[in-house]
Amino acid sequence: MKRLITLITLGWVMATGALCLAAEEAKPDIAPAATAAAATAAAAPVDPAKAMLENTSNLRVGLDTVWVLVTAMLVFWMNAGFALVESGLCRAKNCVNILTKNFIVFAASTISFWVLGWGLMFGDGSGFMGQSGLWFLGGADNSPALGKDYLSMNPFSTTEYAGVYSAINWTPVPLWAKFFFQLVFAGTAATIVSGAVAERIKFSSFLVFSFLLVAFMYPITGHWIWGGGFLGSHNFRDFAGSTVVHSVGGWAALAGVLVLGPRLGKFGKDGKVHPIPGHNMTSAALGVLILWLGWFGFNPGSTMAAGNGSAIAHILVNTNMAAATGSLGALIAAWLLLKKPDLSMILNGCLAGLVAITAPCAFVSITNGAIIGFIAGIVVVLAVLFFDKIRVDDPVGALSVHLVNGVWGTLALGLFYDNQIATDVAGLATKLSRAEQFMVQLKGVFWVGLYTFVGALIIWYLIKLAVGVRVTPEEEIEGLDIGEHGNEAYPNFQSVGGK
Amino acid sequence: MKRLITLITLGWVMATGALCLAAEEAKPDIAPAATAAAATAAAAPVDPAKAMLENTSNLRVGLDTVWVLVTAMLVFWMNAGFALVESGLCRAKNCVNILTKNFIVFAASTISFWVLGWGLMFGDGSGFMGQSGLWFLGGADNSPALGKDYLSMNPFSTTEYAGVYSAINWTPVPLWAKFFFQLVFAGTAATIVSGAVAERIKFSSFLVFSFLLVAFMYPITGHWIWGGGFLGSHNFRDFAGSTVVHSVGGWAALAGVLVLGPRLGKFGKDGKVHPIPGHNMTSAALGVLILWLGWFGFNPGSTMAAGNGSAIAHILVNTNMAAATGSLGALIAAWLLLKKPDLSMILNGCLAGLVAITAPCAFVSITNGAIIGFIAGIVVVLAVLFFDKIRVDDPVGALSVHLVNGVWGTLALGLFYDNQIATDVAGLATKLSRAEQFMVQLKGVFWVGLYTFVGALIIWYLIKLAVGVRVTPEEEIEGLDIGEHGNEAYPNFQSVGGK
Amino acid sequence: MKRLITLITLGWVMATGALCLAAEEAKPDIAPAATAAAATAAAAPVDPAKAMLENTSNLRVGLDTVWVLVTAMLVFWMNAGFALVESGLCRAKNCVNILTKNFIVFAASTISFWVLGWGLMFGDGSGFMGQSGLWFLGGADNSPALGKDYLSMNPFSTTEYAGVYSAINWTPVPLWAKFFFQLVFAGTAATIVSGAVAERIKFSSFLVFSFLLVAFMYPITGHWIWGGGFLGSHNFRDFAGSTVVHSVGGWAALAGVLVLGPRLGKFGKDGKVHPIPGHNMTSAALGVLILWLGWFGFNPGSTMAAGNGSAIAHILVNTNMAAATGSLGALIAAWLLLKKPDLSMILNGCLAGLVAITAPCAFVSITNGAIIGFIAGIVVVLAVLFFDKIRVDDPVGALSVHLVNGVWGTLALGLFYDNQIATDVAGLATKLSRAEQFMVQLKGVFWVGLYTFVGALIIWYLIKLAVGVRVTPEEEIEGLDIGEHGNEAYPNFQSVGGK
Amino acid sequence: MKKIEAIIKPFKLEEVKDALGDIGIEGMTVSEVKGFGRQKGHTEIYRGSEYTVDFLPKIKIETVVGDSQLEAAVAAIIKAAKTGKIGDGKVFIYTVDEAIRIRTEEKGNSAV
Amino acid sequence: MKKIEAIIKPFKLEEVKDALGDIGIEGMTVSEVKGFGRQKGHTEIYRGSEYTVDFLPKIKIETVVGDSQLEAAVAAIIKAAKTGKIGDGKVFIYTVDEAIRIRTEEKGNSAV
Amino acid sequence: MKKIEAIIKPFKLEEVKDALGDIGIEGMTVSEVKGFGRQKGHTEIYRGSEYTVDFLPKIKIETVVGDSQLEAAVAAIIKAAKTGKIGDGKVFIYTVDEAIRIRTEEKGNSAV
Ligand SMILES: Nc1ncnc2c1ncn2[C@@H]1O[C@H](COP(=O)(O)OP(=O)(O)O)[C@@H](O)[C@H]1O
Ligand SMILES: Nc1ncnc2c1ncn2[C@@H]1O[C@H](COP(=O)(O)OP(=O)(O)O)[C@@H](O)[C@H]1O
Ligand SMILES: Nc1ncnc2c1ncn2[C@@H]1O[C@H](COP(=O)(O)OP(=O)(O)O)[C@@H](O)[C@H]1O
Repeated sequence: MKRLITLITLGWVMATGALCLAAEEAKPDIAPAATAAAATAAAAPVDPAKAMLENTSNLRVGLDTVWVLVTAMLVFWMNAGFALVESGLCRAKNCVNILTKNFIVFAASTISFWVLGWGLMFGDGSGFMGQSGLWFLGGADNSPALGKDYLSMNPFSTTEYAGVYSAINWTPVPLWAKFFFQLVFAGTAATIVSGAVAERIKFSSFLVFSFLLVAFMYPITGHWIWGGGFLGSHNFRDFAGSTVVHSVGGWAALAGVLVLGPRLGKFGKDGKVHPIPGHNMTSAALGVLILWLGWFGFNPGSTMAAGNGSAIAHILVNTNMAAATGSLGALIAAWLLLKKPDLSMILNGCLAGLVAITAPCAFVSITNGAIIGFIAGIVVVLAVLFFDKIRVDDPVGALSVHLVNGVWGTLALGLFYDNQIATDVAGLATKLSRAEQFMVQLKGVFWVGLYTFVGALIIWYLIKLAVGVRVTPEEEIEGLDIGEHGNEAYPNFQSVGGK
Repeated sequence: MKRLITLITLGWVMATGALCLAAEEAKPDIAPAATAAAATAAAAPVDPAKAMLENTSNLRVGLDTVWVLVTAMLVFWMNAGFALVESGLCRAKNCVNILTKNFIVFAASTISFWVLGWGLMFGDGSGFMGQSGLWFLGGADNSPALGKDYLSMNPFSTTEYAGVYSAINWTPVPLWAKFFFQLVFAGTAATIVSGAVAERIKFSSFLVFSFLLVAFMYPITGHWIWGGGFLGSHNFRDFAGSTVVHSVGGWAALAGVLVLGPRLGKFGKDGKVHPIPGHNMTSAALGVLILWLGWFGFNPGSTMAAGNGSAIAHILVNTNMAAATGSLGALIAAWLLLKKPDLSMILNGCLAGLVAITAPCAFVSITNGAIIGFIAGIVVVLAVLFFDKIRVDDPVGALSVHLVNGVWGTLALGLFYDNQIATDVAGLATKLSRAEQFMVQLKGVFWVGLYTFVGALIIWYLIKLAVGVRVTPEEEIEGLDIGEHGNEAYPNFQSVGGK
Repeated sequence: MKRLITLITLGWVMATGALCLAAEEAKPDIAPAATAAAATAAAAPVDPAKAMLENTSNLRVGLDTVWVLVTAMLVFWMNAGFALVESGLCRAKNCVNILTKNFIVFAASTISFWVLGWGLMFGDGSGFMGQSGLWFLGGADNSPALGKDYLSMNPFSTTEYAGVYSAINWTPVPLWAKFFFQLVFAGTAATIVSGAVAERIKFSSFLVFSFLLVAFMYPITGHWIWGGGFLGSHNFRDFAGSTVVHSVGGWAALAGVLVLGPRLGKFGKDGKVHPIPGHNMTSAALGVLILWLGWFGFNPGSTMAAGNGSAIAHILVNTNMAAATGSLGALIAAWLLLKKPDLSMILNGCLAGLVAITAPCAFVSITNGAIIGFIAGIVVVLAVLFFDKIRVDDPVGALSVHLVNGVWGTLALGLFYDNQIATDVAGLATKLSRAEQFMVQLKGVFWVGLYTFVGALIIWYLIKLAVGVRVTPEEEIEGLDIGEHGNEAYPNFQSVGGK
Repeated sequence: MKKIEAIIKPFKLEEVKDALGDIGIEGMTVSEVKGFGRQKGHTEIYRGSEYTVDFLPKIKIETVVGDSQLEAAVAAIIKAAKTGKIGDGKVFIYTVDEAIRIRTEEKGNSAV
Repeated sequence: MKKIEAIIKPFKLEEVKDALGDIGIEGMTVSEVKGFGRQKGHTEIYRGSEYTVDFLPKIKIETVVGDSQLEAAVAAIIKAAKTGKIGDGKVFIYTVDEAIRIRTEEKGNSAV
Repeated sequence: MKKIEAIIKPFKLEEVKDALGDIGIEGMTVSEVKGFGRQKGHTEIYRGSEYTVDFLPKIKIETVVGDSQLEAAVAAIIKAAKTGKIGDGKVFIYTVDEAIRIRTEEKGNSAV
């Protein structure tokens, strides 16, 4: 044996030597190929001024693309946050199921938003939905060229936008960057549903619903607001998606929860609420910290350009402020109302603040951002108690966080609207008074809520009729991990209780 | 039932169709509003050269702001790292408590640094503390304009700084970007305390201390060094905060630990040390990897500008090098002294290297950075043994990491000071010899340590007198999770031992 | 006691007051030193046009460096992903050991790649290996200056590259930025091995192997492809390392697995496979989400410049698409073949898609990227079954993911090669037909595989002869955590089964 | 005195505890066990290989009672724990020689 | 031979073990159990709803001893485990028919 | 009826279970316990301080059998569990007064 090894070793060393020499001689006379990541033309243009302009334009677009991609990555990272929060706040026996749902939902969203969602949302069309370039981003588009009204976004550019995705022709980045940024938002809406319906939904039914949500429902209401549709064009404002993303996810979740009913054992016959503690508060806390970080992509990234830095800095500070005051608001509310500072409430409070500031972050002052977050933190505690009271079972508080505070944030934009900040930071001033803006926001909340809730209810019912939405009681008691996936999350640990 | 559903479905589909047509006709004649994130003036300026300059200046500021915000996000992310390291190295029964403390401490820091901390630290004032623009960043400030001496930081800018935060007028980013970057540093100092006092401190007392630390103590010593105060102006150097952040947190923690006393059962009557193993090494290891990543924001971000890339690259490589050699140093020390390569020691070694390189990263060569880290890795192992010996109970090694190596790093800046690197990378050359620089560093370490330790001791005692700092022995035995929060971290798992 | 405190407090407050006054008077007459992070010359250059050009060049380099460093950080972050995936898919009793291995391996890689690896890989030399500037990056180098053929990467620069690392003179970033980016790649290759050899390898032997892998083996094959060696110069293409990183890690792992043999109890005498479930699916899922995020650095960052944003956006979308279709491919394959959608297979599917798209991401269309990923997702499921069948025990699926799909991705580049995309996105067109390109790729796969597999086999055998590679059966049964490190990962939880 | 040892389905614990409380038995000790019997375990899949988990989670309740309470206690347990499906569990009865309350050192019936 | 089964407070385990060791008893088996008795559980709150955790963590020590050691062992356990506060636990004694050491197949007193 | 209580090494569980199955015993209850005996625990190190983990993980198997099966069952357990190394464990035998199958309320031998 040892001899064999010695022989092989010798052979290898000799081969190495030989190769070394051979390569020396056959030294490649062509230069190693270049990774010309910059698509700057290799041939020098004739006019140096024009060339300089183009080179600087590339720099501008490069910077804005870096910003958009990095913030999109942060939003992508929120998938990890949702997976941890939702699995942490559920029981160990359903942990694999929730992780799998949250994992696969983004994969599925990627496909459905690519195939159709993007087109419905951003394709030129009616006030109701996109109609051009529907499939696979197949329409004409010369991004990063800018629309006529937005040339100041890249003052070095000399081309003008021509294409079918004109609702998003205000950001000076390439089409694929726009796509990816919007995709991670679409994925977020789908993830929200996962937590509310957890611990009892069939894996396959959830998958089908998520696919449809991202392919049809989310893009249509999204079109109304961000895609050139009737809400956005009538002064409805939602900077980063309190309504477009969060309350849409929340309405879809509410419909699902109603169709599913509560988990076994959650509500006693006597009307008593039996809390079902989450199995892993380390997961939950880490998850919320991930989401807090991810929101620094969600809101500041929604500028979709780095600009001169002042808008993104303002938005980021507003985001952080609301997260902080939301956490403190929930801490205080929980301490006063429930006697002890319950961690899961503080975590929900943080998320509530973040959801609430998402719409108004570019329209209100920092002080008002702090107030909006603080109120959100209190509201979320009350909402959790309220949903328990009306026997709507939402294991992770998704409705209280995303639906209730998605609505609150959208309305808060009206209540605290500041036309100067709307001009400087958002670049989307409406010139309305606060009362007027509030009314516009209210209408938008109403239409989006009605459409999404009813639509989702229909889809859930159809799925229920076709294949069923809920696992059997036996499977629910044993846990979905074994029933749906044949796995256990923590096979080396002794679990407690039969729950 | 089915009929009802059919009806609703039909209604929804028809409404969808109708809306579709209606929207088609009422096609908005106003263009969708623009997100002019860039606050670039919409009206074209008259002078094209000046316009070009301004546009390029916006680009410069935009890039620097992106760098500052992204690195600040990384530092924010360190909150997750600290939460995991500290909870992982404590027992399961105190896990919710530690997570809650580490979570809420950043929320509280956000408020206290916004309300007062920033002003005390960066407001113009005496060599001792800031006095102008104290509250809510309310002072005059025309950032991103630069101070007269720092125009080269943005050669395209034509405005000069005017305002009351002139100590930080060298970075070409907007005020809110400066604030956020400094805030995440302040939050770090407070988080350090959390680990050392873990498993026995009252939640409310910790909260009060943290608030005061970030509102008063941290900003004052911070002012001495970074805010135009007497240490910085007398050649004391601390690039990213070995002293400003880490040893300040460490001194405050030491005071707390002394006031609190050791955990029950940590030291036997016979003088024997009873180790209390941490409950989750997965948490601890992930936490340190998060911190390692976060430090790539901490140190390279402290340039607060991307410049031409060479300074940030140098600093980042130095940071990584010290983390690597710190880990290896502790590995070797533990293997030799303790017979086996204890993971928790390696993790502490990594952090020790990072803390130690924080001050000198922009003043020393890469090779010296590697040496500084390696020594830190050995020092931290000895320090852990030492604190155990003198019966100072620090569950997570916060003193050994942040205090001892914060001091070591600050002194190492002097020992390995390189004037050329100080000029090129830090832009903060002192022209002193290594011996002289070392003496200056020593003095700074002394004043900051004295002030913070005595101040913290007083605050801890006052809190002790007022409301008490330590939970009851019964609560300590049962665990703070139930006592302070009424929660359990892992209710689905069977726990072991009565500890 | 109280009196003492009162006295100290008074003293401290008075001292504070006195310091305040004193500092007021002694107000520093020198301005606070500047952090001139930008190394822009302080003295104004004479020629304003040249100055403008230089300033803009700094901006270009600054942006590209920010991109390279941020993406490198994301790749660094993959260390956390690998640590979690690998420990999560192993048993609790070996968790500390795996975490320690994955942690220390990057520290060791940092040193070995700095000392020698970089020089062997990128130093000018033969087609076989680098020969100049071997040690400690000690060779001449005036980066960020660009090689003659790559001036368009920074059209504002006026200097030309001169130095010994000319294989990497196409990216306009400083040398330390290049080093750090390449270092994190080298570290990845070493980490891959860790998972395959888990639960039975001696800690010290693994450490030695990793050090040698990163110091010698990885850089040499890396040189062949990226360092100016004989494969790259003969049209072999591998954009971000399906071969350079992943299959090299995979071949090294395969050799290790063969030398080690399977874990005790994995294969029954009757030929039956006894699955050994991983202890923590939360870890595993979080780990893969981290890796997915990290890959947004791995592939798009391999441009090593932000350019005008279009290449990085294309590559990023391709990366995400393959991850999504890989996940879905494995989901479908597992559901059909194994009856249930096993989470660990879906996770492997995602990684398989990512590994497979790594080589071709800049050479194929988005649609083809989706196809490549989907196939990878199916392939990985079959590969896992195959390795079990031939009784090769790979606890975490590292061979199926990195080796098999590293090869698949490299070949897929040929099968789906698109010359237009190769020109626009990669800037590395070969003008070959798909069949020709496929043959070139095949040859490259062969040489790299042969060299690395034989070399690794030799090193493993030599280590085996010298100190042994496998722990004792007793230690394997009790767990490596106690045997190798004297630690337990989760001492507060009751573990199940004697496994 | 007798010790009653009941192996039951985990989700029946609350009901059994309440049933015992109703007849005045307020002391018991409970542990998590794994049972093997007629009720078969389930199959799990991991990375393509099936394996059987033979042992099912059960709860073991131990309560020491005076001879006079024995019959009532056993009846209460059986009533509360029965679902009629396989795997409901067993009750075993043992003789206890002595019982002592640590706190007071009381012995015999008054200790339980 | 007798089996002594002691339910004690978890943090007393070390002391009881040492007390048994002192009188020469070096074999025992320990398990984690949950106890229900006069000592009441505590209330936890989760997301606004209170719930009672009835079962408290206890340790069960089982040791089989020769008849001659019985008294000393029981006394040692009681002494070490007593705090005087409610919840201190119980000691139960059973008769063992036979004991066998697996390794040597020794039986009876020499097996324990 | 007798209860056999066997304390064994954890990795022997499968073999013992199979051995009992081979002689027709298909009911048993298993729990995770910690054992203390002649086999010594190991030393762990944490942050520089050594400490001994005295208690070793063991498995407790309880099976109640008819008197006629007792001998065969004990022999089967001993055969399967023996490694000959210290720490192999113990078998204890107790008398069971009564056994009841909850599902059917069958009693005695037919219940086990
Ligand atoms: N002979 C036995 N000795 C000890 N425990 C037993 C015995 N037989 C059954 N058990 C326990 O009772 C549980 C239920 O028994 P099983 O045979 O599955 O159902 P059933 O009693 O309804 O026929 C088993 O899981 C096991 O824990
Ligand atoms: N009748 C019983 N049978 C079995 N275990 C009992 C019984 N009574 C008490 N125990 C156990 O003893 C523990 C202590 O009993 P408890 O009534 O709380 O305190 P005390 O014995 O001091 O009055 C309980 O938690 C339970 O585990
Ligand atoms: N007297 C006893 N009572 C109860 N359990 C015992 C007794 N003696 C030993 N055991 C159990 O048996 C296990 C093995 O005993 P040990 O003395 O280590 O080995 P061996 O029986 O081979 O001499 C112990 O870990 C313990 O769980």
